[in-house]
Amino acid sequence: MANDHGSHASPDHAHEHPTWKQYKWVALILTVITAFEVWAYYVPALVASPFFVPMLLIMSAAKFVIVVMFYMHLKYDNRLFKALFTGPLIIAMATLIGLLFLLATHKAEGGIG
Amino acid sequence: MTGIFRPRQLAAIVAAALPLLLAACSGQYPNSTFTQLTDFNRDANGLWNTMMFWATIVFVFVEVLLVYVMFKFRRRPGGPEPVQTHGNTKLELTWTVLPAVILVFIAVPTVKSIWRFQSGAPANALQVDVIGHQWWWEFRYPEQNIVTANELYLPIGRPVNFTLRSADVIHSFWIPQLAGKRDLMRNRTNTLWFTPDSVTPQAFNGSCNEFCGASHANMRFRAYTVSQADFDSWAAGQAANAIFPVAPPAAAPAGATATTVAATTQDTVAAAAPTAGYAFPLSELPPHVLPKTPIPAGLTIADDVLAAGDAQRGFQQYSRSSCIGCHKIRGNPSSLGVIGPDLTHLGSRHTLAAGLFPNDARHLALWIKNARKMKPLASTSMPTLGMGEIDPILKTTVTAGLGGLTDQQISDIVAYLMTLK
Amino acid sequence: MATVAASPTYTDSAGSHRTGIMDWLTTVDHKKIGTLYLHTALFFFLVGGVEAVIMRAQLMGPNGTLVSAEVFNQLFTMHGTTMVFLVIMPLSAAFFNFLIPLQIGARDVAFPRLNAFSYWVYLFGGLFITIPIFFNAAPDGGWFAYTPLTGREYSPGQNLNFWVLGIQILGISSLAAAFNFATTIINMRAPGMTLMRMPMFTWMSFVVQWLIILAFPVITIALFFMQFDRFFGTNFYAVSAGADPLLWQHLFWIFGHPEVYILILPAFGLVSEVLPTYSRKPLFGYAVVAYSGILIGFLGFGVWAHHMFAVGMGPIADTVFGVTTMLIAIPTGVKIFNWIFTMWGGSIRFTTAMKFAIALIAMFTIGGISGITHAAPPSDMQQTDTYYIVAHFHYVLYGGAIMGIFAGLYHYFPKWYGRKMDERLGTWHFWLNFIAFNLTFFPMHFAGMLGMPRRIYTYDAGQGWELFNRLSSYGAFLMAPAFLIFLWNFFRSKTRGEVAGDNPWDAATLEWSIPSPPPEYNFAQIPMVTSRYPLWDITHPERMAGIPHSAEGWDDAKQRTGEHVTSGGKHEADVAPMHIESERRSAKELGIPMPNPTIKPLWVAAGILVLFSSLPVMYAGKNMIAFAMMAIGGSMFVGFLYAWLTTPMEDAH
Amino acid sequence: MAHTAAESHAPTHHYTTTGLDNRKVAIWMFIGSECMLFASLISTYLIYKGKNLVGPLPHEAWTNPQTGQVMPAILDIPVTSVSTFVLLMSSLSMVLALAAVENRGKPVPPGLGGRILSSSKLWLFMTCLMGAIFLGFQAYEFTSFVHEGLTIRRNLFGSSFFTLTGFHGAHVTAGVIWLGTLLAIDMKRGLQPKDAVWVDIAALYWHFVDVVWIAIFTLVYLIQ
Ligand code: HEA
Ligand code: HEA
Ligand code: HEC
Ligand code: CUA
Ligand SMILES: [Cu+2]
Repeated sequence: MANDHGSHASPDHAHEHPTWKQYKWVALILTVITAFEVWAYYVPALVASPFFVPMLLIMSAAKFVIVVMFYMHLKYDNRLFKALFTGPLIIAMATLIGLLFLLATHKAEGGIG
Repeated sequence: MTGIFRPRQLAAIVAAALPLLLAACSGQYPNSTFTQLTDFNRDANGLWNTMMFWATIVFVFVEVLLVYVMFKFRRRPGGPEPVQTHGNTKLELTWTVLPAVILVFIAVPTVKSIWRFQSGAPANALQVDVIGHQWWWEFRYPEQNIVTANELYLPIGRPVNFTLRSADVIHSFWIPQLAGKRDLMRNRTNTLWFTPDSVTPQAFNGSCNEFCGASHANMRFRAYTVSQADFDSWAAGQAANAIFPVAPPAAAPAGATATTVAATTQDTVAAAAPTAGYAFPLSELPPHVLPKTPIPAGLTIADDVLAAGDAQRGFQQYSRSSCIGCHKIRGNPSSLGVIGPDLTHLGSRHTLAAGLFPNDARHLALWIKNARKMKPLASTSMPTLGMGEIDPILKTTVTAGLGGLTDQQISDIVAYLMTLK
Repeated sequence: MATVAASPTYTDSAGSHRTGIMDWLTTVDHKKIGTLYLHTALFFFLVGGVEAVIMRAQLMGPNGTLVSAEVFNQLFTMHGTTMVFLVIMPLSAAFFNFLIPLQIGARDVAFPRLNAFSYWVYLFGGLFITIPIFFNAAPDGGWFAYTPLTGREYSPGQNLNFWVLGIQILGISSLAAAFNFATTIINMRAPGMTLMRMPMFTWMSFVVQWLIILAFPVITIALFFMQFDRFFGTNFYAVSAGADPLLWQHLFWIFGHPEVYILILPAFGLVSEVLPTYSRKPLFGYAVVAYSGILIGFLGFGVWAHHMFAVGMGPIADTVFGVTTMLIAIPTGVKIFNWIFTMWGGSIRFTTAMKFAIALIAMFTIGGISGITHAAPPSDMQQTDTYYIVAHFHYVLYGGAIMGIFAGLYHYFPKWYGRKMDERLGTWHFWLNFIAFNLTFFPMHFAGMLGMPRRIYTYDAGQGWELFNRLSSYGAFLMAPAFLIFLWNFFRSKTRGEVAGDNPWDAATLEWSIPSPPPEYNFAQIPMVTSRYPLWDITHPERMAGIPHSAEGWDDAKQRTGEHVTSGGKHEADVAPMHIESERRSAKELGIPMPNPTIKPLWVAAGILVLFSSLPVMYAGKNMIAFAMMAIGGSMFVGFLYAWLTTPMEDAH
Repeated sequence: MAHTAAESHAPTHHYTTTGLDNRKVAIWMFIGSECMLFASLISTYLIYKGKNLVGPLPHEAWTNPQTGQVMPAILDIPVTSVSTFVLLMSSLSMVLALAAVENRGKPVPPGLGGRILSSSKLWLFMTCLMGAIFLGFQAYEFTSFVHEGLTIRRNLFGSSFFTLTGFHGAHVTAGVIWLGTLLAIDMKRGLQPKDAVWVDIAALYWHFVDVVWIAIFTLVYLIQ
């Protein structure tokens, strides 16, 4: 089965982690994306456009993936870990989206007439 | 081996159960959901029958197979070592696909039925607003300008659309013989509609089906299906203000003011006849609609005191008691409360306190005397008012200082309330 | 080779364990922790059962006056909560603990002390939520505690505080245990025990751990919201501030529906062990049974709103949730038919365990089918919140989970205690239980469809429900003797049952290859597995001809344990090809390092209990005492946790 | 064979099926579980956004009908951007700390840069420090909101905002304590490559807390 044939080296040196060279580039990319996000927030034309929300979502997803892949070493580590993380993540996102649809119809009224 | 006969007995139970189900449609089971009285229930029953058809096949197949296997393959002394099978792809595919096919036969009518009853009520539907309260029902007919409680009148043949809301926690509105249930809650407005098109003038029980606190079991109501003409008469009666004392029809227009009322003398009362609209005849109520809840032990009122109740005195007593802070009687200018049920036409109702008791003088008197003993209530609802009674929530004894009423005063109020037809 | 070697006497096995009270308080042995779970859960079963019997006595006739509305509401709330969280889940946990390491050929779970911690948290949480009923202050909002009824505005008493905090405590226990068992199954399997060779019970347990890992965080958050609302005045469920009354319902059922599969899958796993053993055949369609378990678990996350068909979600949601719910019939049906075909062509021995397993197939099918009838929203609108639903879930919970667990208990008792339970008493228990069960719950189908709502403490005469209620009540009264027979049999057999031997049922999996009860280290040498039925490879090689065998995974194992084999010199090889171990030696003799007993997990759990108990005190207005309790509980928690983490688990050796 | 303070059986002497460390398998499952936890919190926040009966509100100005007072939109994007940046950078120092522990015993690269990069104490300290700075910003944010009238009881936004960000803050706090403990051990006896799993799981937790903030920053602060 899938999980059985992971890397069999001992965990102490299971994988060659990237080094400072890579880490600093990752940090730089993260900084740039964040700066761009905040900048976009202050451009009224952008905020008003229909692309604003998808754009922000994509950028934050990109940051998310970068951190997980490089800083959490998911790119280099055992396949098992990828499964342990992405499975739950998918269920969590599906649940979140489902909830947003289901609960969108509620109207806060306070009391009743 | 004894083990083999078990599911057979079960099959026998099920076989015996089917006729029971049929019998369930008869009068022996007055709250049965298996009726054909509305479009909703015909639809739901059609679906149920479809499902039962397949369910019976699946059930019989599984249980018979199980019994057969148990009988056929039980261990026999000296029997051969069983053939070792590990699986059979064709068989396994079969019992994956067949249930899937059965489910299609169930799912298609299900989906049709969902859309049929959830795409808005017919335009000509009668509009009824239902508001759930802990633990009673408020019914409003906005077109007819009616506010009433715990008893519904529905014209036969016309679709009725309920708008469902709640004043507090979640409740659920259900008349099993007419339709499925829908929840009532705050910050969300629900609807439910059906047409009582295959029904004679009849009385039904309804109940609350979402657990809503201490008296959830006691949150019942009644529904009457009546002819359009009777409905109109009832509606006209309910829409009118309460008239007290009841004056000759020509003399007093609806809505006499307090001063005129106070000035009226005893003989006008005697001369008056109540002008009420149609009410479902008490004599035609089937037994299951008449409440049989026993009166709690230790709660009494003497017959002679009760008989001596005087409506005039009662009117005045009522109008200066705490009642007016919670109850509304249109036509009685001091009675403006909105917390409790509208009492304007209390006398036209057949039941009391959300279907818990028959609406007669004794029950009414005991209710006023110690409502919290008659029905488990919250500290925010109808208080215990009889002098000397112990409030089951506050554990205090009611005194005059706390607004306590003597049996005589209560009897007077009862006499007054009974005139509100 | 073919027969099991003479079994050791019982005294011998008992002698190797210390049995004093401190031993139980400090144990980190998964088998003993399993035993603790088992006994505690049986105790709570009695509590939940007595609550049910009182309810049935109240409902025996119309307008019953045995208990008041307030008491009745506490009874059904606590009955449901107890049975779900304090009985079935812990009974399953008892089996997870006892069986998983034995079935996969491990010496312990991945985190033995965390395991002890889970148990103590469960015990404290269980007591926390149960004790108030003796003071007429038990939770009374139903087992799913719908808001806004359960908010401070409508339930100002302490009652609901015990529920919201108690379930939160129990959640900690379940989550800690789930991480532990999932890690154990992923990482502690013997060489050659690939996933597709795991015993089916371990498979189903694995799915259950995932359901817990993914479903419990949701209820944790939902409960935090409720706690914040009740204790700190937030507005999550406060309708007067505009909150949505459905938020709680959705969050609860996102947890609640996977929860019902958490309850049933371990029982499915147990009968998947029982049926092949007593049919002398391997499980039919092993792979499909495993995959269908995964599929049930996965689909279970997409159907939650079928508990909410009456709330008016609109036609789209009703359609989606109705249809996805129906889909679950497919993988479940696959299991049912695979079980029946496991028996097909077999040589069936009707032991008590087998009777219960077969009863599960028969009874669960009824519950499953009624489940399908409420998967259709228009039909469910007539059924929801009536006794028809009560019938459904008792058929799946009692007829499924409880029957399966009884099957497992009779089956594994010899392994657990070295002796068999009495079969004659077992037969009595089974029949009485079976008849009483059907008598109790079958009539509820009728009561429900004939209009009887659930959760009512009283109903009026003449509604057409009297007969069914009377039958149900008689049935419930009959369940009590059935259960008492079981308890008598259980406790008597521990010391007086027939001595069982290693493998009394001629079963096929690893746990039966070692002495009964197992020594503390389980396996003197870790068996190297070549197939799905390793023990039958030895005892019935002729049965095993048709299935694949391989030495997959052996090389790694040898390589990775090799260091140990040679370093000490005096040790035997740590791993060895599949073999039967009938000899019982001490861990010391064998040079197997065992984790030290420790009381720290218990104290950490106690710290949690004190922390949570401070909140009701605060609610009562005694702030100073509450803060003191928080300080004490907090420092107990942190202090003992540090002490635990900085103490090595094993002695240096 | 002496053991370090290991909860699990050390992999060097006990066989694990996958060859991976038990603790690492467990922490990844824990993170999976946390995904569901934060999904529930975030969905609640998003559902209640725009459903408030009273202000203050995150992105819109609001007039109090009673006092006639106009309240500005309450979120302070510049300040939060800075704290977001700090938290992001803490992830960098975290990976450097882990790398330093893993490479201990190997020859240190020449030069000051090499020495700095191989100091696990420095990077653990930096990570803790940045975590603490983030918490400081959050404390500042919370108090200023309370001054502007937004409490956890005020409205749906207040309840869901403080709970969501508060839960995240609690996670950061736990992380700072955890890393602080590792730092203390490092100072006392020096973390060795065999201890790297401890640092590794702490790091995974820390990064996860960071990615959650990435999501929160966008969903709560930037999207209006
Ligand atoms: C062990 C627990 C357990 C299990 C396994 C199930 C299994 C199922 N449940 Fe049940 N359920 C509960 C426990 C469980 N349930 C509880 C506790 C409640 C009530 C909670 C409360 O309100 O208090 C509840 C309530 C409940 C509801 C809400 C009812 C309401 O409140 O209105 C619904 C609605 O869809 C439902 C459906 C189902 C379905 C479709 C299955 C399916 O998984 C069943 C599948 C099995 C079969 C169908 C039988 C075998 C299959 C075959 C032989 C193949 C062929 C079959 C067909 C083609 C039909 N359940
Ligand atoms: C695993 C779960 C489980 C189990 C095993 C049971 C077992 C039983 N349940 Fe359970 N039940 C639930 C789960 C379960 N229930 C849930 C989740 C609810 C919903 C709660 C809610 O609505 O919130 C519920 C609700 C519920 C109701 C509906 C209450 C209502 O809506 O008003 C009823 C009514 O009859 C009932 C009855 C029974 C009975 C008679 C048993 C019997 O099987 C019990 C058998 C009893 C025993 C085996 C022990 C008996 C032993 C003794 C009595 C010893 C005697 C001792 C001395 C004399 C000292 N249950
Ligand atoms: C604090 C509020 C309050 C006061 C004061 C109060 N009531 Fe009520 N009353 C209620 C509520 C609430 C109900 C509904 C209780 C229920 O059925 O659950 C009720 C129910 C009733 C009913 C039954 C109505 C029906 O449709 O079944 C009657 C009659 C009644 N009250 C009369 C009185 C009289 C007479 C008084 C004064 C002497 C009085 N009430 C004082 C709150 C109040
Ligand atoms: Cu209202 Cu139950
Ligand atoms: Cu469900």
